[in-house]
Amino acid sequence: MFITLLKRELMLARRNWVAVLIPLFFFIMVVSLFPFAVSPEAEFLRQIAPGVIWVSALLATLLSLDFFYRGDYQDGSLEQLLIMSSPTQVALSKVVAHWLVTGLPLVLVSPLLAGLMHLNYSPDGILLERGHTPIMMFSLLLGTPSLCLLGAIGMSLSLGASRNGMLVAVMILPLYVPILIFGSAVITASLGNSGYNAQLAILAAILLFALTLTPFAIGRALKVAVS
Amino acid sequence: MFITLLKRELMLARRNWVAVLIPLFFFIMVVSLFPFAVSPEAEFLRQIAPGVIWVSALLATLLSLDFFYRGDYQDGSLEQLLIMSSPTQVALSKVVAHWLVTGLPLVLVSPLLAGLMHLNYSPDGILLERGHTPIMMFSLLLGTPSLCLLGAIGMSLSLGASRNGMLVAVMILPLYVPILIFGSAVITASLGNSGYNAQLAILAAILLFALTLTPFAIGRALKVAVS
Amino acid sequence: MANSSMSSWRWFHQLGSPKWFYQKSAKWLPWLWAITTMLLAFGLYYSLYASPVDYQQGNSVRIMYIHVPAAALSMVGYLSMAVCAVIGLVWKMKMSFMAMRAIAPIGALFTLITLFTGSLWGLPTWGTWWEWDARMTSELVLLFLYLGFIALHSSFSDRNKADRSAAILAIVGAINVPIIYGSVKWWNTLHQAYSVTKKGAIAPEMQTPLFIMIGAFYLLFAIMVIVRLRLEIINREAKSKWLQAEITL
Amino acid sequence: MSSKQSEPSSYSSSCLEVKGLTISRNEQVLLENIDLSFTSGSITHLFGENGAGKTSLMRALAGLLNHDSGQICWRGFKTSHPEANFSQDLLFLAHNLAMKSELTIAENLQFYTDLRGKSVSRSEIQTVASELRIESLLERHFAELSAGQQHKVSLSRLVLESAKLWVLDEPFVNLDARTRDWLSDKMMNFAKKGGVVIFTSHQAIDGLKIHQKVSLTHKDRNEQSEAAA
Amino acid sequence: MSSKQSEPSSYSSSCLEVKGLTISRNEQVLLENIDLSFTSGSITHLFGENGAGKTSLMRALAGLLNHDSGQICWRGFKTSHPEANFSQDLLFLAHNLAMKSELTIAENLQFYTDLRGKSVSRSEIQTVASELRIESLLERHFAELSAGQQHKVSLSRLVLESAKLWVLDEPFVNLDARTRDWLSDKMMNFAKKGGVVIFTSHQAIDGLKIHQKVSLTHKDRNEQSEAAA
Ligand code: HEM
Ligand SMILES: Nc1ncnc2c1ncn2[C@@H]1O[C@H](COP(=O)(O)OP(=O)(O)OP(=O)(O)O)[C@@H](O)[C@H]1O
Ligand SMILES: Nc1ncnc2c1ncn2[C@@H]1O[C@H](COP(=O)(O)OP(=O)(O)OP(=O)(O)O)[C@@H](O)[C@H]1O
Ligand SMILES: [Mg+2]
Ligand SMILES: [Mg+2]
Repeated sequence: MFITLLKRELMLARRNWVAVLIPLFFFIMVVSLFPFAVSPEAEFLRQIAPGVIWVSALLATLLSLDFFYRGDYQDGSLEQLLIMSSPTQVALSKVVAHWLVTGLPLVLVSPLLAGLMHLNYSPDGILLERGHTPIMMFSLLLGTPSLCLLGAIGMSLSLGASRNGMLVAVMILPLYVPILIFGSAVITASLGNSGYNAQLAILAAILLFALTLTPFAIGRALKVAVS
Repeated sequence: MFITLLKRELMLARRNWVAVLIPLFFFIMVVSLFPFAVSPEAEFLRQIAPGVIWVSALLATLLSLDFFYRGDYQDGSLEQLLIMSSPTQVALSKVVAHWLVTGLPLVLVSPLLAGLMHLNYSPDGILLERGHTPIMMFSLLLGTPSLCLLGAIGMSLSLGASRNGMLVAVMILPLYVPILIFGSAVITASLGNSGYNAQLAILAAILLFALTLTPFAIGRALKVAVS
Repeated sequence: MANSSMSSWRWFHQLGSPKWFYQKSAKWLPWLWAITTMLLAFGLYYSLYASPVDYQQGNSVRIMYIHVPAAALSMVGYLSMAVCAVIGLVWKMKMSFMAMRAIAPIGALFTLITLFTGSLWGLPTWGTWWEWDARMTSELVLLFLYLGFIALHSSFSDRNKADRSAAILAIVGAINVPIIYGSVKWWNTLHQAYSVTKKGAIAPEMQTPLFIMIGAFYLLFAIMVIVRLRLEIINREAKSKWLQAEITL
Repeated sequence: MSSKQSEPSSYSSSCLEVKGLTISRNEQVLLENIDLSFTSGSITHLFGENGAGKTSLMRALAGLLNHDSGQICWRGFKTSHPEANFSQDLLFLAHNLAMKSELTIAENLQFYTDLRGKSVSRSEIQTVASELRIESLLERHFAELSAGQQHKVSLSRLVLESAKLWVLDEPFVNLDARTRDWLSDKMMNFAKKGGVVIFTSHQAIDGLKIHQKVSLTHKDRNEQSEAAA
Repeated sequence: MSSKQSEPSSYSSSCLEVKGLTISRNEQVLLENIDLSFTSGSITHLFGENGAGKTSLMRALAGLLNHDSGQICWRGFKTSHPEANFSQDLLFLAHNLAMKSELTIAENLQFYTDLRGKSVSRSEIQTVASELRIESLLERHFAELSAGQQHKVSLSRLVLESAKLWVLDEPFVNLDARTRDWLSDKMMNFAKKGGVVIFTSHQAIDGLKIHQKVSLTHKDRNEQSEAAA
């Protein structure tokens, strides 16, 4: 059942492959706005890079939620899915698909942005042979699934409410704060050559916590949405 | 005719007053993410403030577009509007309503964010009696209408394309770059105690340019969307 | 024993009845008002005139007597909202949802008061009205949580759906509040150490009025919730006969 | 069919003329070189099996769908020509009911009459609503109605707005028997007064006097075999 | 009505029982204390004027709408009970057709049969499609079909999925005459084999043999006057 559901989500995403690329473009574009808006100076960019990359990843995840939930709600598919299988399974299949289609590509494309933001240079402008890119990717790898899970709750809750995509953002952004803090702290710590294991551990803990608790909540929320 | 259309848009917004507040909340929330993600140090925040405020305002404008266009498209109202009045008028009424309901409130709430981002302090941490808030507001006042106009083109074009709210973002963000550059440059110049009249003039020119050219384009795009 | 559990069960059921609550609360309210006004008047007099001036902060320390109680209530408010949410979802109790809905804006108001008085206080003491201090920041996030809840609840036209959806959000939010607080604290200590130490031992002549004010604020909060809850009942039960009889009386 | 003709005389001059219309969908010709004429006072039933092109034709008439060739004239002017005043005369009801779920029924209806520059009093709205037995719902939000009730709201526009050409796509769907009768009455009355009615329906409507039946046939099958060849 | 009963015998034991069901909408009681029984092999026509509560009742049966009190049992178990296996047995077709516009018709249909854990061959899909005259559209995207064609696709599910209870909300809407006949045949066949059919319709369907008619009446008017009093 779960496999069928997941295959469906992935198939829909493949059909809309442009829609799948869009969060990626969005991620890249938002990050690249900052050199224009703040300052193109390398050292400065390096400092704000962790924050900018994480905030952009977070927004990209949040805004791409719509694609996986709204359509099914509006055309009546969600009803059918919930009648024919269990809410938790529907929830999980959507979260997994969302992460595979949006979260994972974000992680994979992030080295590009690390380059843009001069993340691989030392403060005196020397290209590091072992840059901060891998650890940045790892922080995103641990953090994005939690973003998808929490976001899914907000999305499901807002489905029945209004057509407003930003409602989810407003509900969920406060809940994203811990993930954002520890996620960007990992990179900042790495930039400052200090340890980041504690932060990574917390990110992992948050993920475990979210994985065990949220699918049920998402299922409930979806059920309420169609009622 | 135009008045009837505008009244309708404003009435719909009033009915959805929450939906109207949401872009504002979003604006405030996204700005407040940056201290978490980057650093809460006052001097640092002051430096990134122009960029962060402008990028957030831009995203809030962009994402709130959906509310004014998508619903009318999906429930068939847009068709009726286009049959019964001229596309340009429909376009203008929507843009004006969007700005009144989203753009203007953003400008009005921005002083709060200026406070959060320590924009009214001198580099050595002294509270300025005449801070940079007024000029920041003025830059937003000149810039947001252009954001609404350009955004409306993207939104109308994307209506028929897909259910994807982010498509607009990806189409329009590149067009926003000049506004972003000059908008944030105004504040940065003010922070550095240098002149900002040239930047303001350019913002005004962009606005005039957008005002004369875009409504027609938006109307055409709307017409294509319903066909 | 069996008897007592029976009666508490009955009480629970009565509380679940809008009619019972509406009628009883009309009797409670005058008493509550009386006690609260007295306590508040006494507390304000004590704290604003009779308590000592802080040797460091001068008169601005008096903001504390509003600030701290409001801060306490802002958090209690969110928690009670979540408790109502659980009761509403598990026992399908409409009244509980109404209470949840009633608490939200009041909790948000107390959060705003905390933020506002805090900033007012910050200006003379720290020379800035906003610092990204852990406490203040998590209070800001709490405000956002309240706003999210209110935004969600108000976005539905169907009340039933609004209640159930918002309840889920309240619970998820409540689970996150300690996590947020913890992370903000951790983040803040990591990033900077304050020159201004916030905590000092509080003198007993300051503590007594503070406790009185906290008590008064709790009561005030309760009154506001009851009043809003009554409004909510009027709103929702407008078509029921008992309420029409009640109002025309 | 002796009409009373109490309405303005301009009514009777209205006439929709379609000449050599060709419409494509999906790069396939759907309707080819169609000639039709809808005269004042006539009720036309467009029929044809599913996918024959009824909706497409109607959308083309309303100016929403581009046509490849041919022209559509209203009172002798092209419909896109300002002189034709087509946008004021046309009332097109499609599958999408074009009502806002956030507004009440009354507000929704009011908006459309405002857009026609016609002021409609509250009591007029109430009259239609009570004919349709939705008077108690006027202050409800559109989203809170049943499918048929929503449809009824959309039909109220026929009475409230003074259009001269009705183009109705499946107007009888989802309606209970009483409302179907109401609608056929309105259609016949409107035609009597010189209006032009074009509608589609898959069901036969008892008691509705139809003046013209236009049958559209499915080109798909032929093309399919062509494409396969 | 001599049935061939070639299908699994479990069919015949299927029976949907509704006891004391009360449903509210908008904090108003819509249906109160309803008792209904839908036995195996029966076709039930739910009727009533617009807004009577037909759709609401169906959604409650399908478990989508919460009811205030009462219970709904399938084969003696509550429908929410896993033993009832209700989710596998039920096929509910609503106004929203629940098809993805990005997928082709074939893919859409395939997905639903997959979800039932039933493997359906391409040729089976083709057979239904040709009966419904949409075989040439199987590779088209759902959004590119006419209203009736879309409806037909949704109806194909009836044949492809082996459900035991059909709950169909206005299934005859938008269909041309030929497809209406096809659908009534399918319904009668299904009932003959022991299936349970519940449907709503505002139009009379020629040739469809109905075993039970359930009339719902509108409570709104009474409440309205109460509220006014
Ligand atoms: C907008 C700014 C501020 C916010 C959001 C804020 C928030 C809070 C919160 C949430 C509490 C906790 C109350 C409790 O645990 O019951 C608190 C307590 C307190 N705040 Fe503030 N505060 C702010 C500014 C200030 C300033 C500027 C001062 C003084 C310089 C201050 C002094 C105190 C004191 C003395 C307490 C009681 C400490 C204790 O009992 O542990 N606050 N505040
Ligand atoms: N989403 C909703 N929210 C609140 N009330 C609703 C909603 N949908 C329907 N109602 C109300 O519930 C009642 C029953 O609606 P329902 O859709 O069940 O009617 P129906 O019998 O299917 O009518 P129709 O023949 O028009 O489809 C109506 O009076 C309607 O106003
Ligand atoms: N949006 C679309 N894009 C591409 N092709 C379409 C679209 N809508 C309809 N078509 C095709 O055009 C043809 C005519 O469709 P149309 O909707 O006009 O039919 P119709 O006569 O209204 O049918 P029905 O009785 O089912 O409503 C159909 O064969 C359909 O496949
Ligand atoms: Mg059609
Ligand atoms: Mg119905």
